[in-house]
Amino acid sequence: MALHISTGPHLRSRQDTPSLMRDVLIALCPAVAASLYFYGLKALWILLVSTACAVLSEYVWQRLMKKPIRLNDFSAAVTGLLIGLNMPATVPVWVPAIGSVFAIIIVKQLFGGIGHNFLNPALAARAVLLTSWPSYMTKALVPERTLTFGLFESSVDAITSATPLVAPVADIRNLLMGNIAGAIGETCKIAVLLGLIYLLIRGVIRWQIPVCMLGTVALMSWILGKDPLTAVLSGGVLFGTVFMATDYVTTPMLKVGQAIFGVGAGILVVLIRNYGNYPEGVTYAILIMNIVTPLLDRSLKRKVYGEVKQNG
Amino acid sequence: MAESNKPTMRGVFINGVLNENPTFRLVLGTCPTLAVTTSAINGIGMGLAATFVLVCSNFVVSCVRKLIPDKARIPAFIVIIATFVTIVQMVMQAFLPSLYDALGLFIPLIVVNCIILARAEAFASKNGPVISAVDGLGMGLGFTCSITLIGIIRELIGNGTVFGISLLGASYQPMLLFVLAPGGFITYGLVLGIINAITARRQAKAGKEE
Amino acid sequence: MTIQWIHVLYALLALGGVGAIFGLILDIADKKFAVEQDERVVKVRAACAGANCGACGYPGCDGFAAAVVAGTAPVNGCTAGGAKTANAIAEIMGVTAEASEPKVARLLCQGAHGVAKERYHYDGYRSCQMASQMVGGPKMCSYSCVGLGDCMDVCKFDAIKIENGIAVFDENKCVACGMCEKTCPRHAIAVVPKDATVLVRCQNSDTGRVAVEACMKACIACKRCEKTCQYDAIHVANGFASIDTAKCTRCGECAKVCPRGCITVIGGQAQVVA
Amino acid sequence: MRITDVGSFFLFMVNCILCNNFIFSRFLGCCPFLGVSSKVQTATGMGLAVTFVMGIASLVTYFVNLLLVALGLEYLQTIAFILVIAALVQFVEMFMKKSMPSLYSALGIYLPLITTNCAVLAVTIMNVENHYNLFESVCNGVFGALGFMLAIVLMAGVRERLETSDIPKSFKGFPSSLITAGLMSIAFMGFQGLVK
Amino acid sequence: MSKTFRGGVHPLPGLHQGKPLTDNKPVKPYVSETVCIPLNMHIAAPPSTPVVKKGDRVLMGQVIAEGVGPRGVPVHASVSGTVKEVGNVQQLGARTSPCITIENDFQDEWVELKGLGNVETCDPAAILPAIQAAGICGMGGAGFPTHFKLSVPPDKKVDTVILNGAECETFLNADHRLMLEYPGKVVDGLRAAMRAANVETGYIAIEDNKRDAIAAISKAAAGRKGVHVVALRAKYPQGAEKQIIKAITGREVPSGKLPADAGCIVMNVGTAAAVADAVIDGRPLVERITTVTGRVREPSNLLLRIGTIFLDAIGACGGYTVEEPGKIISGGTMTGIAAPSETVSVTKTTGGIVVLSQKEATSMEESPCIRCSRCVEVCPMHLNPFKLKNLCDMNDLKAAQANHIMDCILCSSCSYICPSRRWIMSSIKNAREQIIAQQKKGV
Repeated sequence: MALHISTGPHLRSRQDTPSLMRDVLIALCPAVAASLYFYGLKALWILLVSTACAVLSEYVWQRLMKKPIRLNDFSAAVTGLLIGLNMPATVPVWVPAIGSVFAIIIVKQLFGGIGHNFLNPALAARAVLLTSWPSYMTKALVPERTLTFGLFESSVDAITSATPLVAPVADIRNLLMGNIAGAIGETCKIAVLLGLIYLLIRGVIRWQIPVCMLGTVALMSWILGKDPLTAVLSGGVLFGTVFMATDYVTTPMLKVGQAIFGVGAGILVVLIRNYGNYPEGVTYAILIMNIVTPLLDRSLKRKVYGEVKQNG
Repeated sequence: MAESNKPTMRGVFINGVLNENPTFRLVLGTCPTLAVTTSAINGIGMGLAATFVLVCSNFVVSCVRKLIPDKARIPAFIVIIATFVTIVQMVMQAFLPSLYDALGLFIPLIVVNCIILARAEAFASKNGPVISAVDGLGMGLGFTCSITLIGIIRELIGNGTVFGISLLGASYQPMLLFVLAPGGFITYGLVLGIINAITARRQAKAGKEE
Repeated sequence: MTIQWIHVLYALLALGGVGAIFGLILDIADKKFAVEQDERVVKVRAACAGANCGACGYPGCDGFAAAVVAGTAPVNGCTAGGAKTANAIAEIMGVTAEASEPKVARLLCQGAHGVAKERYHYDGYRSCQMASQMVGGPKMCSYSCVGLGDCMDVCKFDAIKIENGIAVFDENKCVACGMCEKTCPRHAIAVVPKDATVLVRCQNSDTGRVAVEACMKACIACKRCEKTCQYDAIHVANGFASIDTAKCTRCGECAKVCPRGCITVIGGQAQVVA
Repeated sequence: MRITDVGSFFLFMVNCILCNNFIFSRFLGCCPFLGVSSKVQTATGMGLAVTFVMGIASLVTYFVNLLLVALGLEYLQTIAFILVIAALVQFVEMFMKKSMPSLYSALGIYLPLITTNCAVLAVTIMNVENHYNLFESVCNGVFGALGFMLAIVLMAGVRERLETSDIPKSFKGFPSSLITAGLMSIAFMGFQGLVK
Repeated sequence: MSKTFRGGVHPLPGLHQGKPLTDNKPVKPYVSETVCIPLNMHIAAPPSTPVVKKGDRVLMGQVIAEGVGPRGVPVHASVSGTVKEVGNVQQLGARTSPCITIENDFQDEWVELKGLGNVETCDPAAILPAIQAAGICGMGGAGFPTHFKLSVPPDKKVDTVILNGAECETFLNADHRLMLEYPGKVVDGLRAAMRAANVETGYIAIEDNKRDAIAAISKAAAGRKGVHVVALRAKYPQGAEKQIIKAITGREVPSGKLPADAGCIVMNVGTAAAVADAVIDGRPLVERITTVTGRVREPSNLLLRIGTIFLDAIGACGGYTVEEPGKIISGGTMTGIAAPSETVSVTKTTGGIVVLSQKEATSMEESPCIRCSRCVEVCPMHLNPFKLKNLCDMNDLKAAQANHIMDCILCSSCSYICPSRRWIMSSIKNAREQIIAQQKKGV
């Protein structure tokens, strides 16, 4: 009989990387469901292709590089699904496919795979697609169907094509329900909020980044004379905040750093939205804060228990 | 190293193009490599301009190498290089105005291209004029080939064309990113990485055969 | 087109002026701040193997180069580079290298899986250092190779692999830098002359009874080798035999008589059956 | 773009530092950007040294250019500027060593690298091409250099973090740095259009 | 309002319901046929030297090994019987330990004992020698000689004694049951310690998930001078010395210093009970309460003689419920030491024996760090465990020291919480051992 020996801890917490990623996938389910409801087969096709491409490129790379195959941590699937959900419904499927491959190979695996990428792969891919094929990426489609519950009255007019923010949708109810034009996954705010609540309850993410970021966006918009609630609910702010800005790998380790990250991203979102070339600033705001993250991690220090001031 | 043994013309030339390729091996002159490679033609233009300066400056530096005092070496080299750069600038402006406009600021910046000063320092100031010129030619052509390669890749992906000729058909949707700034960095990085991988594999094979 | 000579004159004057100012500044700078840069440091640095392996004991090749020029490091200190580098550095420094015989690292243990008995199944952080500190180590013999690859991790030359629970060395890749020797928590690795082909591959100090129980190829200090050796080259001390390479003639007789198969002959001059 | 009042000064600054970043959108100064960006500390030193030199170079070349124009010798621009910059760097190094030894030990060691930093020559030529006045020239130099510093420090932060990463062997070093820079410049594209 | 510190994990409810297995099981005594008593159960002093030889008949409580030096503590026979063997046995240390094996004659014949009587009235100067003579060392796990802990150097000002009844480790209930069943002894022990160290304030700190123990101790402590009972939040590592001091007094032990530098002495409740026995009756430490739990048929809290073989203790609990045990841990699952075989002994510091199945015992492979920052959140010392782990893996010991690696208390919270299953604590421990070795070499 050979007993096992190791140092402590002999039993570990139940949360492991695959379970965390699985939770993110579960949190994305409402958004996926909403996208399927609004855009039907088109959305299904986009999501399938983007996820499959991401998983496949991860597998092929790890095979070629003779690295351990880590598909079972679901991280590639999360990236792929996020890319898909960030596409407008009109996009040809090869666009998310290229995005997925770029995200996995260039943004993630070239830097050593999971945990080593310094940019959020899904966002970097979105930015690449946005610069490469702007016409496809900004042509948003109003949902085929509208979502109304008894107490909400739909008042949506058919808008053929518009960028998410330019669209004259002001109605908060329609913003919440997703009866507006935009990327397939990010329009239905209720679905995204459900995901946020799930992630917070499961302890997958901490509140610092979402709260700071949304708060800053609201505050900054208010200062600039815009309606804060509309600012938060329109475009991809909510989706980006919940699923991209909370990515562990590319955000600061300390809670203070996370708060700074949130505030910084919030400011950038509003600046880019209102002054920049792009109608939506979430992608770039988070990417820029991703770049600042290493410096934040480096410069922020906690007081260590019992730390003694060195004299001389 | 070439300069420790007696250098041969052929050896020096090959050395510049392949073994010590300035772009892919020494990773010198990155700025023009990144900036002007949005199209293949720009790459060639830049490369040839640099080659011209390299050959001439190497030749002249080698000729006057015994006249220049050690302390004034580098400033003297810079003056020589800058002179030829100005000549190139003027010639281009006169005969190839469109290319001149495309390359813009980067023509005068050939002066501070590390390759040229490095070759003047490392080779021309220690060798005869003819072989120095050959070294300049090798290095310059190595540089030209490399940046043309990067130019071809970026132009093909980012615009669907090579030397302005459409290759991928009208239905190709060009990936704009590659002709923009990020594309330059990424293409250069990828090509460099792939070349490293190929060289490593070759060396491993050669090692096994030994 | 006529040449406007006045412009040429201006050009000459301007360039000459700038050149003059420049030369003046340089001259002052040179006189006031003579930069003491020893070119030899650069040259020595270029001659090193360049792996930054730290085997020389200095912080990287730069540190070594500086130390060589300062005279605190020997010219043949770059073990990774071998004789070629030593000669090159010696040439720069103007001294001839002391000849160093080619060496290689060898594992003085044969306790692979199935040979050495397992004490427990180690399941934790992959580190020999750690495992060897934990209740006597994963193998019954507390002198054996732990087999978790600390040596493999420090080897800059990719010369060590862990196979079947013990370290296996690639003689061709090994440059005898000795990092593995320093790292091994069990001191089971030795850097020995390449031609020392007859080796006692066990260093256990346990009593014969304990050793036999722990490992099939453990030295039990029976002294048969000592009695067989005609050259007085092998002796038993601290519970195991060791060979004096200076006296050893590599005849392999000791390996033939060893009842435990713990003396090996590299190159197979005398085939040893375990 | 010109500086006419405080507002335009601010926009000018944002434009130089973020929108038209020397590294990420103009590819100027890439050699030191790739070479001296492995540690945040050295990157900061390099950035400060470049800022210093670029500010002074903009100032001095403005007057040199006036002289050249007066003499009708615009074609000597490149030669004259590079000589001035080289002399300036030498002089600054010398001056710093003598009068500010502590600053020298922090920044001085980077000075020799700056002569071949094409950003310095480029900024002086840009000043002339854009017909900047003295104040604009100096601002262009200083803010452009601050943009360079921002880029190199951010890059160094990322590279320090990547030090422990399991990057494929053939991509270690320059290739991964270049791709890092590429990804960073993607993010910096977000700043485009902030100043119109 | 329960007091606590910043950081820490909550492995208590999540971890396979470890505590409920035994928290309501009364302590039952068990005596085995042979005991194998290691002579190095304490730290900070060399192993005690045997004073008996093979074949000797020893009485219960008789000194069988004398302590070495001023910190040394003696070892007593925990059964009466015949000495079978004096020699080295592989226990939980890196090397074999000197041990004395005694065959029990089940007479439980005690040597003559002489106590000091009442803890409140006895001569305070006599308390420390009595504690030393009883062979008491910290029973919480470290095994630091108690008499030495209580002898405060004159240059340090100690004003508080804290009895640690937090028992934050998983699975273990030994201290919990002790406080429930022998609250008087615990309070007496605290008073004895306070008087010995000349301290006015004493706390008994208990986690708020042991309400019954808090009630029992509060009742026993009522009317005793300077004794306070404090409820602490149930959280790991609430029972770590530095964290308990921070939670109760708000003070921090300066880096690299001892609790005494923060004016505190921290003692385990089990130690206090042993102190009470030693002072009142002069009874040496020969038995302790140990929780035997996990994959055993009847998880129980046993009163075991020091030196009981694990196998016997597990047998007393009806044996394994699994065909082959995967891991046998001396202590809880956070910081306990895995035993190489079933034949190691219960020592003065063994608070529990936890048996894990093969499946539970097999560790998952390390996967890359995803920078989830959980380790940073939970670190009770407010370190950057992920960074330390990176530095240790790169073998950059200097940088690790600059990042306070020496302040780590090796509580394993980081490794426990790590979703990538990285061996954070292990690599930190490993690097620290190398640093200590280097420092020794340097000196």
